[in-house]
Amino acid sequence: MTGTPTVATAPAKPRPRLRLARFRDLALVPAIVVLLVVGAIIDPVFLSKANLVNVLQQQTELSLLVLAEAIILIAGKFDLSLESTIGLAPALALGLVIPSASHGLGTEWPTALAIPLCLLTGAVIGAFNGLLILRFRLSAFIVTLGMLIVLRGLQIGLTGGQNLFDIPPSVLYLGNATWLGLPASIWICAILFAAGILALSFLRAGRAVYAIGGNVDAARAAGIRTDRVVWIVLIIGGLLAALAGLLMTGRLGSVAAAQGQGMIFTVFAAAVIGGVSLDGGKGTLFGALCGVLVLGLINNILTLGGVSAQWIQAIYGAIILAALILARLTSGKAQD
Amino acid sequence: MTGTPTVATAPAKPRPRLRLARFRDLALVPAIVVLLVVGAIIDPVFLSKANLVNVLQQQTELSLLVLAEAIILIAGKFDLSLESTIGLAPALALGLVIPSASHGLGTEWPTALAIPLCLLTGAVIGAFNGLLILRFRLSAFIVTLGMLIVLRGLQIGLTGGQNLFDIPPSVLYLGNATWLGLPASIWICAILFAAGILALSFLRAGRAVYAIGGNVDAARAAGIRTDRVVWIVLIIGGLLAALAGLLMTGRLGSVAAAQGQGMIFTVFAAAVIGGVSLDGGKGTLFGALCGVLVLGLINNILTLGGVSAQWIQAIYGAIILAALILARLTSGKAQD
Amino acid sequence: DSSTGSAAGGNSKPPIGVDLPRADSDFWNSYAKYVPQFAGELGINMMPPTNSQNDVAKLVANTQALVSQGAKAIVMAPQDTGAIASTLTTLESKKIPVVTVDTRPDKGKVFMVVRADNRAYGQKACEFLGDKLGGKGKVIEFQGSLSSINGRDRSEAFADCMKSKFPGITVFAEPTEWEGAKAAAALQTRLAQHPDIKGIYMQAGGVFLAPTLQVLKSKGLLVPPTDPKHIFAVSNDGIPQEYESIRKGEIDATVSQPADLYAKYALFYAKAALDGKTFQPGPTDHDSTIVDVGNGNLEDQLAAPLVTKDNVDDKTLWGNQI
Amino acid sequence: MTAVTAENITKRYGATTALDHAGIALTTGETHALVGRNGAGKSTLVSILTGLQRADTGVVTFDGEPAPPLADRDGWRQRVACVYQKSTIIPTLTVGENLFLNRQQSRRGLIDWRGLRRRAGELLDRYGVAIDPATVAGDLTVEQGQLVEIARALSFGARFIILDEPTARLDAAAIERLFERMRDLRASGVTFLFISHHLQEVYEVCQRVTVFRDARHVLTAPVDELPHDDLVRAMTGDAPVVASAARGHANDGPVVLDVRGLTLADRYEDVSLEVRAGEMVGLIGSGSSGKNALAQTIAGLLRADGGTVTIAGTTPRPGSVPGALDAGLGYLPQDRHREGLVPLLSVGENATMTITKRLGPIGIALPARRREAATTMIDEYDIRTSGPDQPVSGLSGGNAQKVVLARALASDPKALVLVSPTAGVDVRSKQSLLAAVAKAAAAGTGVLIVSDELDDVRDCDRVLVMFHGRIVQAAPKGWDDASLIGAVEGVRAESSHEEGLKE
Ligand SMILES: Nc1ncnc2c1ncn2[C@@H]1O[C@H](COP(=O)(O)OP(=O)(O)OP(=O)(O)O)[C@@H](O)[C@H]1O
Ligand SMILES: Nc1ncnc2c1ncn2[C@@H]1O[C@H](COP(=O)(O)OP(=O)(O)OP(=O)(O)O)[C@@H](O)[C@H]1O
Ligand SMILES: [Mg+2]
Ligand SMILES: [Mg+2]
Repeated sequence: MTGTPTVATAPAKPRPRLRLARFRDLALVPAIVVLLVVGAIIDPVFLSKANLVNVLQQQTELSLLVLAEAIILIAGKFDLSLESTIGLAPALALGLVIPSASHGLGTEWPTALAIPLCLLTGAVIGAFNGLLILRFRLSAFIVTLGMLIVLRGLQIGLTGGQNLFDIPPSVLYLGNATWLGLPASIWICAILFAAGILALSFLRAGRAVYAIGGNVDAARAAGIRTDRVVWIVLIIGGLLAALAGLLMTGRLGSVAAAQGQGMIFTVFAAAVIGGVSLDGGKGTLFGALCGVLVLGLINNILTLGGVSAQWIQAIYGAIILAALILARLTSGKAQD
Repeated sequence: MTGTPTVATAPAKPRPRLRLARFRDLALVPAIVVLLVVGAIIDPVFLSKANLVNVLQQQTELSLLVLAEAIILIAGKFDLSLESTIGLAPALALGLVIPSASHGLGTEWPTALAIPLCLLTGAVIGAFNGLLILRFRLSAFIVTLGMLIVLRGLQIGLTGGQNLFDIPPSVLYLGNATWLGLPASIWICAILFAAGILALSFLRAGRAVYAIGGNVDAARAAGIRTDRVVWIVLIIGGLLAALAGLLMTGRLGSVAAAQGQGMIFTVFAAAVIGGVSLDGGKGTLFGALCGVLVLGLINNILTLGGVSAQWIQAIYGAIILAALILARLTSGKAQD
Repeated sequence: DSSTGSAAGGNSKPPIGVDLPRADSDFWNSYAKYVPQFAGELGINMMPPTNSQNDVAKLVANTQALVSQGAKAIVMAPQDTGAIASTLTTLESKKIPVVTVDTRPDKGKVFMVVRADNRAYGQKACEFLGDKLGGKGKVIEFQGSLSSINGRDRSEAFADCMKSKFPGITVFAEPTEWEGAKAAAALQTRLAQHPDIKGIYMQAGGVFLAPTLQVLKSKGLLVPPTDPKHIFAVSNDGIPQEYESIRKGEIDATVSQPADLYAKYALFYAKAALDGKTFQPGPTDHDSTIVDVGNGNLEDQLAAPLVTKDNVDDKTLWGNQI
Repeated sequence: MTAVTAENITKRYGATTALDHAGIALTTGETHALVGRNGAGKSTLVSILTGLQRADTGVVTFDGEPAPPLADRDGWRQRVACVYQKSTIIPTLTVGENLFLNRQQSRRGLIDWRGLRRRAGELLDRYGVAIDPATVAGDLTVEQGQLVEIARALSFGARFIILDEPTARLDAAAIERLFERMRDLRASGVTFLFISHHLQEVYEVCQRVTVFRDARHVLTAPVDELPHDDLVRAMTGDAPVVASAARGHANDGPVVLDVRGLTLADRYEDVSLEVRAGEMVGLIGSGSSGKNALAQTIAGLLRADGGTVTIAGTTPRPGSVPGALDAGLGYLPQDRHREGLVPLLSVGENATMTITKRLGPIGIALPARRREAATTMIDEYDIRTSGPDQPVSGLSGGNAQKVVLARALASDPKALVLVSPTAGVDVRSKQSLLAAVAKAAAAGTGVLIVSDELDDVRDCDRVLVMFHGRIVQAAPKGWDDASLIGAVEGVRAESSHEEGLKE
């Protein structure tokens, strides 16, 4: 009862709406709880720290792609080529630094350049996508579909289809190190998601992303440099995919010629289950993160439960489809 | 600015617009001619009847998927699951008729049922997609993405991942027969495309598809039963994919567990190169057919030209991307 | 005969077409390197090879293109064995002999199948692990894709052998679709669930080796065979990286799939077919056996040696030659 | 004698009650007006009367018989034709096909395209619409599209026609032609339901008027018995505000908006104008006169081919919206839905979109400060909303327009450009919007109001007239309507061109 009536402001506007919006963010939390319970019933090992850390670590690369895709989707665009960037960026960077004998390109640049080169490659891919989408006014779906094929082809061309094995320790580090008892990659994802959530909520540029996705003409008329923001978002997307590629390379100890292949479907499923709309302007990064966790837990439970190899894909697909339908029913709005 | 200020009336628009629209349909014809010339220069074999028939025959299944996808896109929807239907529909139908020894399901229904069962499966898949999209108001992209995974999983589950190769001759017939000196599958595609072009141009139901894709509310106000039309379009899509599956089964002599995998990217590329818009309401089936031919010719020329295996995918992707950009530049309108 | 044939390179010898199955695996890339080398040695007029990128539809298209360009014999390695039945029928009707490498067609006539016995791979891996584990304990197996015949053969043989010879061993068979990331995730999960896993069978070293080593390293399990914590690992392929790991004691064995012999004998039989030679079941002059596999098809089952620390430095292994 | 009745209609959208036991009854052969403030439920009633939506309760009858079932679209279309508020033209199809959508003439099952084009041509001729039926509808101007819709609605031969705000985007001549047609049809016994926010139109063509307020029926009366002020009172529930903010005559302030020799090919040519601090200038013109393109150029949305725009002494980089805003421009775009609002974002966020720099340091926009700024605006402009966190998509048209205006004024602009500020806004909101603008002018902002409605520019010190891309007349305060309308329509354009311009 500290009600000290000071300056009379607007008739006390209540805040429940905001709360509701926040609740919608939490829509997947019950699903995660249910999965935790189901997992614990199926196998007590499930709730062990080691297993849960494994689940998180296995989802780190996916979660970075989902982070990238979610921001791009919120800005009202599309990027399918992320799944090729995650392979090409580390492959190209390594090719430039490792010796020819290990399937390098023969340049043998200093090893210290590998990580910067990888990130640079991601950024350049994002910028090139942006160029085609924004300058030529091409559909983002189509541009990035074409890039998906080209980049995968480039990787095969550059490496001759070889897996790259001879990875310098500096490149392996991020995917392997342990910081404060947890894998470094988990920390990195957590920090990047936290930064993303804060940026999209509290930065002018972050709110501009929502405005552009919601109505690009209105955003332009309100003085937002829409093309520049979208371009930056696409570049960040490429950067995050390259970083995911680094983590994956470190975790798996090599760059597979098919690294990332087929991942983009899962990326979209996670983002959409997490409440990000394909129409732009809607959804949160926290929701997208929940989507990633849900998929990771389902995968882990199916493995622990020892589902037959023959049916695992059908069951996994059916669970995803059911989750999508539930996400639709709980959000209560038509999706198209 | 005619400078004769009389009473302002709407400026009479002349008729060249219509002609232009018709020309736009033919936009890819020059590209096809160029490809024919390039092919003839690279290898004289290229222009032989045998080679050209091969090119056409190899594109038949793709062209049926593109036919299906183009109609669905014109209606303003999306179907990614076609690439799984092309495998599951024949696999399920054959599983029901062939003996367990040949990896059948053990039902051993009469062989004559195989083709009807295959087409029925396709139609049921289309209808189920329609149910989720229209009744639950889910995004078509998301529903069919989920279905893509589920259907592929079902096929692996039902067949245990085996290729089915003990195919009854009735099922092999369509993919193998020769009618009037040309493979039957080419005739079938030609007839279906002709029927589709006529239906979309001269039938009320066909025009309704354009109207729905252009502005669904307006179409509904005009008395078009939009949901029913979209549903039928999705069912036809499933049917065509199942038929494509039959042709592929006949041509290749078996049902591969991965039949169709990865095709959907090519389907979209062909449709979009052919001028079909992802936003609905725009594009023609003739254009889509040209898109298929362009891709088929490029593939054939790259093979005949002996492009190195290492780089073929990158080159193919780059050509597709270039074609998409050219399609954008010649149509002169922004795509998104 | 077809007058459209434009024989490659103006060579008077009948041209032989080769289709490579994929460009994204170390094993097949080595194969691709050996093919032109042996073509030179055998004096064969080889056309520029096509590549079907692991897609049977492309394989069919490539075959048709090779035929229109005048190929008189064809070497192919269909990764998807059911789907070439019609193609084989067509080629047979055109009297073009076919040699398939690595896989045996489910249906259709070929001149010769050049292949190592994939069932034997699974068998050898099983026996090695069974011995090392003394017939009891837990083993994890990274299966290839269920839709690949080689993956299936290895899985079935491994499972049959374990069941009949080492019933005391529990096998966790993990579906991976040949994806390293899936294998790593499955290994992590299983190790958390069953810390007493003592054996690993990887069906393809090219994709599974590095992820497996990474996971073992992060769990502190990458220790020499003398250490009781050591997990016995058998791989499959015979690429140089596997030999490196065997030398370091990180893994214990691999089955060398003979990329060089695949290339050599595929071309050898293609040439023989054009020369009108025929073959009978029985032992050959190169340490292998030709067997009749039904349908009137013959299969030359090349030796696929198990490589362990003892013979890892053998210079004749293809993995030691590149 | 009753042609159409709707009784006791209730319709809810989630928490919103769009119609609450409302009803209407039309006599055969009358033209009946339906008026009410934004969000009163007019368009909802239209969708129920045309069978597009099912009412939660209530019945609709035509000529005493119950309405056909919802699935029987043809049954509905024989009874009622409608020009909806939202365009129902399909942009990707030709005009001819739009006219005969889903009832294309066919011969032996196939559509007879030549016949269809011919009939479409005849139909357009009959209603005096000079458009080639082969034109793709997406290439039509807004007004041409609306004419096509009207022609199509009339072509069904239904005896009951609904027009939902048909005049909102037509120019005066086109409106006059439309009314002429309506009178002719009424003479032949057709019944009209006419919806408009222009009350003088109600008096011009209607016999009776029904007023809705807050989803309920308020009254139905013959227009002769209901003076203008009483009608406004019925709509708003209280007395109309007449007085506008007192404003001194300001002709001596510094020039805050200076447009010199601006040219953009095919849109406008060699346009020059000045607006001084505290001055209100009107710029009117009919559809396609180029006024809109001019406003967009000033705002930086378009880049001119030649000429300069100077705002409060600085010349921002051409084609840069942020540049124009930084120089001190406030801009209210023409179409609030298309260019004004981001529907999913909150009222607060939409209202502060141009002033995010003030909401926190180093690129941060603090939610608390945003809410505070938005709450101030909500109070100042009397925006009806549940609070700054409500999504702007939940506001009615007039309130949504106030949000856009509040945003344009939020940055305390030196110069303010408003385009069609009152389009589709009800009479009461119109007054408060214009009052807010006048207040800003009184505080020293130079205002340029770009519109095709004379009512919008009544308070202006000067009015410029644009025709075919040029400014053809400048009228000081005290102009007479007739001569301005004449200039807008291009009559006397030649003679007034030179003498009219002030600068
Ligand atoms: N599809 C819908 N979903 C939710 N609410 C709606 C929908 N359509 C209309 N409404 C709400 O119903 C109420 C009545 O809207 P309606 O369109 O009938 O008003 P109107 O009188 O036509 O207003 P205007 O003069 O602005 O056209 C408004 O509060 C509106 O926000
Ligand atoms: N995007 C565009 N591209 C080319 N020409 C256009 C475009 N938009 C409008 N026009 C044409 O430019 C001229 C001026 O249009 P503008 O929109 O400025 O006029 P307006 O007076 O605002 O008309 P309206 O009231 O119909 O919007 C017209 O002839 C119009 O048809
Ligand atoms: Mg309305
Ligand atoms: Mg205008």
